[in-house]
This record gives sequence, structure tokens and C-alpha cells, in this order.
Amino acid sequence: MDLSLFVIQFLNGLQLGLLLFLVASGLTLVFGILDFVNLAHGALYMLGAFVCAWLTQVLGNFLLAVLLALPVTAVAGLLVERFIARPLYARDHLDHVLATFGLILVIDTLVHLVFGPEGIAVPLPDFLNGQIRLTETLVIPSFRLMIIGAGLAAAAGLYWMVTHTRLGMLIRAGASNRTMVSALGVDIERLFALVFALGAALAGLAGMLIAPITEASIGMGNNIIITAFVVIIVGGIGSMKGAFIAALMIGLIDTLGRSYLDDLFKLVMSQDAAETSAPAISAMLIYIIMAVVLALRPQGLFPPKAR
Amino acid sequence: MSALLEIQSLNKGFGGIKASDDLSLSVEAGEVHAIIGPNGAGKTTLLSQLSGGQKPDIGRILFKGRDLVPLPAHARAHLGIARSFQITSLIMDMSVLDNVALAVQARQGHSFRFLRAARQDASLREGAMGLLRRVGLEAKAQLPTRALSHGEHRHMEIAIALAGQAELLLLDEPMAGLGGEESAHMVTLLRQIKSRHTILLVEHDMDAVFQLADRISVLVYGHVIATGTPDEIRANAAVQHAYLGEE
Amino acid sequence: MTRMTWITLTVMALLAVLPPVFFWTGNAFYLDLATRLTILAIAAVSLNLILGYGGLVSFGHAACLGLGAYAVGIPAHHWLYGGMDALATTNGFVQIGLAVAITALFALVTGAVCLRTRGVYFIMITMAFAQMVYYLIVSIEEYGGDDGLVIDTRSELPGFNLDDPLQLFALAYVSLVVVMLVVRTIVNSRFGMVLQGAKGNEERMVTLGFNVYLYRLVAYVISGAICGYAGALLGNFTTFISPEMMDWARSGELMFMVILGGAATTLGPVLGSAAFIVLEEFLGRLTIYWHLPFGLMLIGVVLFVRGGLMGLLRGGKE
Amino acid sequence: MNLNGFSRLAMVAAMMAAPAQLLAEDVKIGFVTTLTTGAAVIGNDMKNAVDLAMDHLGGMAGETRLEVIYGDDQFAPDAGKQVTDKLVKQDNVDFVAGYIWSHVLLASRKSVLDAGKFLISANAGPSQIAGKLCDPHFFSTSWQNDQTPMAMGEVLNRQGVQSLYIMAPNYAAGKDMAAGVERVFEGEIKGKDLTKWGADAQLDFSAELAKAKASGANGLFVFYPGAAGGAFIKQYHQAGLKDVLPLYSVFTVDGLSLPKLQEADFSGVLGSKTTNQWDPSLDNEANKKFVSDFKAKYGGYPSFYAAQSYDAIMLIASAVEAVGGDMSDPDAVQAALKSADFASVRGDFSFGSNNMPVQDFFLREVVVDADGTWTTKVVETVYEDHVDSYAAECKM
Repeated sequence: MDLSLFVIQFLNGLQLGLLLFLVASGLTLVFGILDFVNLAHGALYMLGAFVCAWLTQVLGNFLLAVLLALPVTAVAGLLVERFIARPLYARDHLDHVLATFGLILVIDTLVHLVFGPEGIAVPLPDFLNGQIRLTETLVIPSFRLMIIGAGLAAAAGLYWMVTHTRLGMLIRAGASNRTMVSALGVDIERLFALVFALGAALAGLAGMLIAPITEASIGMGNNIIITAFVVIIVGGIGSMKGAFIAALMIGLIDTLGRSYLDDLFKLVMSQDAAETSAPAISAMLIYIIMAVVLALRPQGLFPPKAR
Repeated sequence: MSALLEIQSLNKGFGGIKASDDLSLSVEAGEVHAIIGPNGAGKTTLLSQLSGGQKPDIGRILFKGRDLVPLPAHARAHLGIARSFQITSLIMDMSVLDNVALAVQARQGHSFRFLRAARQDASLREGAMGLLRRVGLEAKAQLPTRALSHGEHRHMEIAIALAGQAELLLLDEPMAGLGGEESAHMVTLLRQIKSRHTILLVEHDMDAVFQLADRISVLVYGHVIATGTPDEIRANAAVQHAYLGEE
Repeated sequence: MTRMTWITLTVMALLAVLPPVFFWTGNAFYLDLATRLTILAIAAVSLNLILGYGGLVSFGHAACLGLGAYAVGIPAHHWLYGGMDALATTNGFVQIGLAVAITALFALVTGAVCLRTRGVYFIMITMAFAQMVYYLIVSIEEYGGDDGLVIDTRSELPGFNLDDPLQLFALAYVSLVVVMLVVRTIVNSRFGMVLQGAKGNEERMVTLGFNVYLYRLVAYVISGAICGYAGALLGNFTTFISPEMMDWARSGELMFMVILGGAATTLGPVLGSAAFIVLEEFLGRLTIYWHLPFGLMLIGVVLFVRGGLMGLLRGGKE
Repeated sequence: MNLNGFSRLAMVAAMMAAPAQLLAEDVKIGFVTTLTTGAAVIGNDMKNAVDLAMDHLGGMAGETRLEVIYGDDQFAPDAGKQVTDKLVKQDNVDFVAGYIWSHVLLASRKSVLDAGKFLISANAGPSQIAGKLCDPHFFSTSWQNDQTPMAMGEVLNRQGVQSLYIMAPNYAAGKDMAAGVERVFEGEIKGKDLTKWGADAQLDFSAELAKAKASGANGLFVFYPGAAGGAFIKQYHQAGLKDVLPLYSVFTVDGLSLPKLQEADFSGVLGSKTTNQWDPSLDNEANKKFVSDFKAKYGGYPSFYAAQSYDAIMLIASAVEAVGGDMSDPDAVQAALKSADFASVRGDFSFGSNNMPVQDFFLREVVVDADGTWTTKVVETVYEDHVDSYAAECKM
């Protein structure tokens, strides 16, 4: 096996894992603290990508566009919280799933109406558009390294926030004991809105980071949301640590599966069969992992302490 | 009299808190055995371990000589243990009669019967009506459960516990939240039941406990500090300390 | 109750009469629409058994629909193009039997795992299993993979010619009525009482001595098998089968049909699928942006209409 | 006026028949394409071309009024089949045209042909429909999937490329494209990746690109239609593969992706090569009119999808005119279609035995035009009057 190829694929997997973490962390926050299932979380990811792409075209500067697009997605999150999530907190998960399923349709169509169907390409500044040569054979696009860097920074920031700030303390308390938090005299409505907005911004950030690679396109969120759910279920709902570990795990498995599974399959089946079944089986891998994890640990790998 | 239920060195912890701490206790057949103790003493946790809702960390629970610990909750019910809940645990969306009929159905064996309409099944209906008559809720049989008062819910709990014709009834605070008249009514009801069942009663209402219990065990921090007749317990210094000393 | 019975009979009578009338007056397409509606209604009724009465929110029910369709498509495919002689047949009894058996087995195996979990974990793990089947089918080149499977021949049943759209509709309609009666009987039986009791209060049912897990598993298998039957009909209706049928969005639509119509009611799933299909068709004609009003309506129904259409028909009281 | 019962009846009958006759004079064309999801960018381009063709025709084929009804396949075969059913059964169209996607076409084919209507593909050309599933009532104004990549294989041979890595989406056309280039290319195939396609297609190709590079191939052949094409090109450049692993693409760099690539200034795409049966620079009257009017009306170059859609409408119009709007004799309409008596924007055009076009294939290069817009021009002719590989399998 080619070592430098493996390293590159490992970095690719890491990049995917970190993007997944950004989406999943918001999801697990909303889910763990608000007990709200938000299928439309992926739509916020898409919204982030589109707003950022549009701003990049208008302003001509990607980084500036990201800075401006972040609060926009946070506000979008606030609106979703106020008008859809809040009236449904007291209802069961089924209602959450259905309402946010409807919201996906609405946001997808609105984006189609506003930005057109074709998606938007995002030009990068030159210093992000090249490659970085790590060794003679190890060359990686610099933007992908930046995604890894930004993802790690966001993860570190989240970790610091959860462990060291008052908001983080409330979040931790809220995840395990909601009545206690409200008994402390905290305005639970404001806390929930804040958490929702934070989750939306994180998802939006993930969308902004991927847009220069894949372009902002309609339906891009539906692709990632299911994977993100797998991540938080495997990690244990409400657990930041679980989300982080599961995201990296699934990012790596998915990428390495796509890279090596067909070679593996060629050992036991015809070349053609291997080439067509490998991508499908590698797509299946993450679900298999989830089923196995849940069969053994019905609460995920890192269940938060008793609620 | 022989011990129907023998609890041996039960331990159960949640994080740092010990809900059951080397807890041993025996319940004689035919007696009303009351468990009292301050809030957080681990009374409900004890009942949950008996009915199968929670598993002890260590310890044995012998029912008629057989260890219950490895058995799932539904299997314990088949052995003859029924439980009522401290917080009313009824199926609110169903009618009063349906709730009790389900309990009768449970006693009659498995319910993998798909064809005959259960609501037209005389053996279920009549059995359930009989029980409702015993607890005085006959007239409200067809109402949705959520339409009944709290006191009536407590009576339904008793009817459901009786439906199983269980040898051992685990009653978790049947008087909780009842007004004076309702309490008196409940005490009368339990007196009637007493002759036919062994009862393990968890209760805060001391008047009721001293009226009903043959023996009383006092639980403090998951440990039994005293067991005895009502008179013995009244006189026990440790109990007085546990209840009054910390005030 | 009598009022509900009247409404149910009226709706079912309309569903029986209107489609043939459309057909005879030269609107064959509306008969097709009604057939699709009827078949999806069977799937929705089956989902209602576990979701409405059992409280088990399965987000992977479309997998059973797809598996049922492939159970028709794969034997037909081999019959047309050779290979796997043991499987090659157009015999409707074999195909439909296969559909029911496979989906029952699928429900048994996945249900055994899924039912160990609760709440949102259950929602997600049912979806995960459906996705696995989706990708499994995609990976099988022989059966068209992503492109799906075109079957140029329908199931052969004595006395029925399924190539005749009227007869296909008749079969679907009769099936729907039978399935509604079957589910109704199950729900009212002792078994059904346990299932509903477990939805209302699982702990209570366990303490009473019911092995709730087992009852739910049996309900899950029954529901899956009925949905597999609906899938076999759907395969015969479309003569085109693709993994798309099992997409999680399809499962979401089935859930929506049940909720829109009114969960835990006999007629609800039928009303829900009717409303769904009709809206999809006619909003889609008005604008390519029909997902916008459709999505808004979905949100509106969840927010404001408790008990779905059946709730409205009952006059608001639960 | 004094009418007896019989003549009254006759009058009523005549009145009822009259609108039916009027309707019969209108010939209806159903046009199925993708109008939602990201792939709507292709569908809109095709729709624009159809509208332009209708403008050029003045909405008439000779004395007969034409009407076009659009259907959205939502990028999914089942939805495509459903909308086809509606066009055939409810709108009672005479022709169903369009179809970007091979799997949508395969799913919908039976609905159209069983109803005795004519099916005109304006893009998709899966191998089955050119071979064993061919049908007298099916025609194509595009190509069989294998042909364009075969032309690319020929180019690779001529340029002496030794080894190749192949990437394509995992669906009917993707597999056909890979098969096409493999059939002709004489060098070594170092590896092949088929990636997830559909409404939730894989758009991040990092793992595949890394594999392709590590394989040591001399060239990279790709097929990524629509929005995926732009995304692929960007990642190819971000990975810095331009000099290491030259790109040979089909249906990837086109009139739809170039404007976006230009907007994002991916100048690396300039000079890259692709094969096709049409190019905006082709020198014939029909094409000049089509391209200049399209640019005037929609403000950009048409794509090959647009060109094929334009031809599809022109083909239908020619046949309708030839039979004088009388759709009652299917054989006459069939013969009129088969004669392909219209001015195709690709110049010479005729149908082979399986009703697929027999046509030339060109090598094209991405260049900057006089106004500074990125477009393509013809470099050389690769194949002349090329017949697809499945014609022999068609028994018709």
C-alpha cells in the first residue's frame, strides 16, 4: 500500500469528519438540550453556503463573506427557533420530524427562487487556491488544510465554551437536567434561542467551508443531515465528545472506504462488480456501524449522564 | 409464618449516591409490611428493584425462595408480584375500564390473540367491572382515565394491582396527594384487601401506616435502621433521631 | 361513532366509484392517480398500525415498500432476461408471497434490533436500516442499481389481468378494504389492546406482566408484511422499480400521510394519502415551486391541526 | 327553424365533435426535463432552446399549431415516469421529447411507446435503447452514450496517451461513458471510480482524485454533467493536477459550467479538450441563427443540451408539416421523422437503422471569444458519420 496516498486519504477523511462535526455539534446541542429533532439543520448548512457564496460574488472576498454570513445564518436559526421549534418543544419527536421535513422543502424552494437552480461557485483568494507540498509525493490542496484547521479551531472553541463559560455551564446543566436550569432562574427561552442560533451558525460555517469545493447547490444539506444524525446517534445524543469522536470516525470510514474498498472487493469478485458495488457498500458502512453500535449500546457510545 | 419475600444485602448506587446500602428485609406471608423513611431514603428505588424496573448492583431478592434479580419485569409479574406507582402511572388515553381490563387480560395469560374484539370479551369486561366495583369506580368505568380526579386515579391503581390476584402487592404511596376524606376511604379499602394479599407498603402518611401495618421497617440512606411492630417503632430511639433529630 | 362510520363508508364508496367513472369518461390518468393513492394508502394503513396504535415512529417504512416491489421485479426480470432460473417467474402468488415473506423477515430482523431502542434512537435506527437496504439495492448491478429496474411484465393472477388499469385498481381497492378491516380487527383484539397500552404507558404494561418487546415485534412484522404487499402492488402498478422508492424522504411522506389523515384511526391513513397525492399532483401542475406551499402546509398541519383530517371531521374534539 | 329529433341530435353530436376536431389540429409536444434540484440548470437551458425553436417556428409546423407542455422529472426516474404518464394520458400529447437522464428515459420509455406515441430523446442515449430496446417510434437527436467517449478514446490514441484513469457517476450513462472510452482506448486503464449520483450526488471528489494521482496514469477521463462538472473542475485545479494528470472530459466542460468557471476565474480550464457532436462555432446557417438568437435572447452561449433540444423540436415540426398535421396515421409520421428532413444545427444529420443519429464528432477546445467570454471551438473532426456500437443489436 502506498503510504503517502494513505496519508492523503487520511487527511481527506479528517477534513470530512471535521465538517461533519461542525454540522453534528449544532445538531447534538439542539437535540441534547432542547430535545428537538431538527431535520432542517441541513437546510441551514445549505443556507450558509448560499449566503456566503453570494456575498463572495458581491464583495469579492471569501473570508469577509464568511464573517458576514455567520450572523446571517445565526439569525435564520433564531427565526426557525421562534416560529417553528418553540411551539413544538412540548410535542413529541414525530411532530418535530414532520414539521422540519416541511421546512426543508420550504427552504430548498426559497433558495431555488432567490438564487436560481444552478448553484453558485465560490472563488477563493489565491493563497487558498494552491497546494501545499508536505513531502515530495505528499501534496494537498491548501484549502483542504484550511478546512481541517478551521474545523479543529471550531472544535477547540466549542470545547472551551462548554467547559469554561457560563453559557457552557448552562448547556451542560441543561443537557442533563432541564428543570434545574429553570429553577436557577435562567431565562430558558433565551437560552434555547441562543443554543439554536449557535447550532445554525455552526452548520452554516460547515456549508461555507465546503462551498468553495463543491459549490453551493440546492439539496446539499439533505445529503449531510442524515450522516450528521448518524454521527450524533453513534456518539450519544447531547454529547459533544461523542459527536467529535463519531464524526471523525465516520469521516475516516467513509473516505477510506471509498478509497480502498474496491481494491478489497477485487480480491473476491470481478473487477466490474467491485467497481460498482464498492461505492454503494462504502455508503452503507456508516449505517452498519450505527446499527451495530445501537444494538450493543442503545444510547450510543457516550450517553450523557442521567437526565 | 414463613418469609414470602427475603431481601438480602441489596446495593444500588447512582453516581456517588447510594440508594440501597446493604439493605436486608423480610416480608412474611399475609402481613402488611410498611416501609417508612425520610425523603430520598431510597424507598421507591427499592420497589423498582423488586418489580424489575431497576437492577441492583449487588444483592439477592428471594421470592418464595427464588432469586428475582435475573428476571425481567414481566416475568416477575407472572410469579405473583403486582405494583402500584407513587406517581400515578395509568394509560391516560384509555378508558377506566380498558385500564383495568388490560390488567385482567395480563392475568389470563398471553395476549397473542388477534381476532376477537377485546372490548366485547365478557371475561375481561366482567372481571374488570368487578374490580372497579370493589374500589367504588363502577359508575365511571366508561370515562377516559384523564377525566378522573387524583383520588380516583389512586383507587384505579389499587384495582389494577388487585387484578393480578398477586400474592404480593407493592404499593408505592397510595395516599399521596389525597385529601382527608379520600385518605380515610383508601385506608378502608386497603383494610379490605389486607385479608387476601401480602402487602409491602411505602407510605408517608403516618396515621395510615400505623392503622394498617403489622410491621414497619425504617429506611434511612438506603439502609434499614429498624424493623418492628408499630408500637416498637414508636418507641425506637434511632427512629426518633432519624425523623426528629435532624430538624 | 355512527357519524364516523358514515363518513368512512362514504369516503370508501367514493373511492370505489369515482376512479372508474374517470376512466370511462376518458380521464385514464385520474384512474392511475387513484390506483397510486390506493396502494400508498395500504402502506399508510400498515404504518398506522405501529405508528398510530403502537407509538413506534418508524422512519424506514419505505424500505418495506421497495423490498415488496423488488420481490415482484426480480423474478420478472429473470423471467424476461434469464439467469437464476429458480427465481424466474411471473406467477403472482409466488411474487406476492415472496414480497410478504421477505418484508416480514426484514421487519423481524431489524425490528429485533430497533425495538431495543427508544424515542429518537428508534426513529434513526429504523431509518439506518432502510438506508442499508437502499444502498444494497444500488450496489446490485444486475437489478439496475441506481437506475432501477424496468419490468415489462406484470404479475399473473388467475381471474385478474393486471395490465388492465381498471382491474389493477380493483385489486388495489379490494386489498385496501381487506387490510383496513384486518388492521381494525387486530387493533381491537387483546393483542391490539396491549399494543395501545404500551404506547400509552410502557412501564405500566411491563409491570402488569406483558412482554412489551415481543408484542411490538409481532406488530412490527405484521406491519412490514402488509407494507411489502403494498410494495408488490406498487411494482405492478409502475412497472418500474428503483431504489428511490426506499429513500428516507419516501418514509417521511408515508409518516406524513398517516399524521395528515389522523393517526390511530381507521380511515385516517386513507384520507391522508388521498390528500397527499391530490395535493402533490395539482400543486405540481400550478408551479414547479410547489414544494414551497406544500412544505408550508406540512408545517401548518403539524402546528395547528391536532388529530389530522379526522380530527377536523370529528369537529375538533379528540 | 323547425328541426326534428334526429337532426337535433345530429347537431348536438356535431357541436360536441367540433372542439375535438379543433384540438386535433393542434399537435401537442410533451417535453420532460429537470426543472427542480440543482440539475435544473440543464433543464432550463433545454427549455430556453425549446422556447427559441417555437419562436423561430412561430408556433406553427406548416399549417398546424404546435403546443409544448413541460414536465419536471425532479432528477428521479420514478418522478420522470409519473410526469410522462400524465403527459401521455391526461394531456394526450402526440410526442414526448426531452430527457436528460438515461435512467429517467429508460423508466419512462414504456409509458410513451405503449400508448402509441412518439418518443424523442434530446439528450439521454443509453445503450439499451439503441440496441435491444430500440423501437420504430423512438428517435434521438443527441447520441448514443458511448459515442462521445469513444471519440475521446480515439483522440487519446492519436495523441499517444499511454494510460488512463476513469471517473464517472454511478448511473446508466456514467457506466456507458466509461464503457465507450474503454472500448476504443488502446492504452492501459489504471483505475476507475464510479461515484454516487442522483439528488444527493457525491460532489467532493478528494478521495478519488488522490487515487487517480497515485495511480500514475497519464491522463484522467471524466464525465460529470451539469453542476457536478463545475465542482469537479474546481477540485481538479485545487488539487494542482493540471500538469501531472491532464484532463480529458466529455459533457463536463460545457456552456453551463464555463460561465461559472469564468466567474470564479478558473483560467486553468482554458485549453482543455472535450469531444462532442456539436459546437457553437459550427459553420452552418441553422447553427449561426440558433447561436446568435440564443445569445441575444438569453445572454449566453447555448450548451449542447440546448442544441439537441432545439433540433428535437425542429425534427418534430418537420414531420408534422410533412404529414400536414394529420396525426392519425402513425406510419406516415414515423416515416416523416425517419427522413430527418430539417436543418440540424450540427449540419449533416440522418438516422441510422436504430433511429440514432449518424453524425460527425469533433474535438473541441476551451477558448476565449472576441467578447472575452469563455466558450469552445472545433479543433478537428474525430469521426465522420459515426454509427453507434449497438445498432447491430437492434432488430427492427
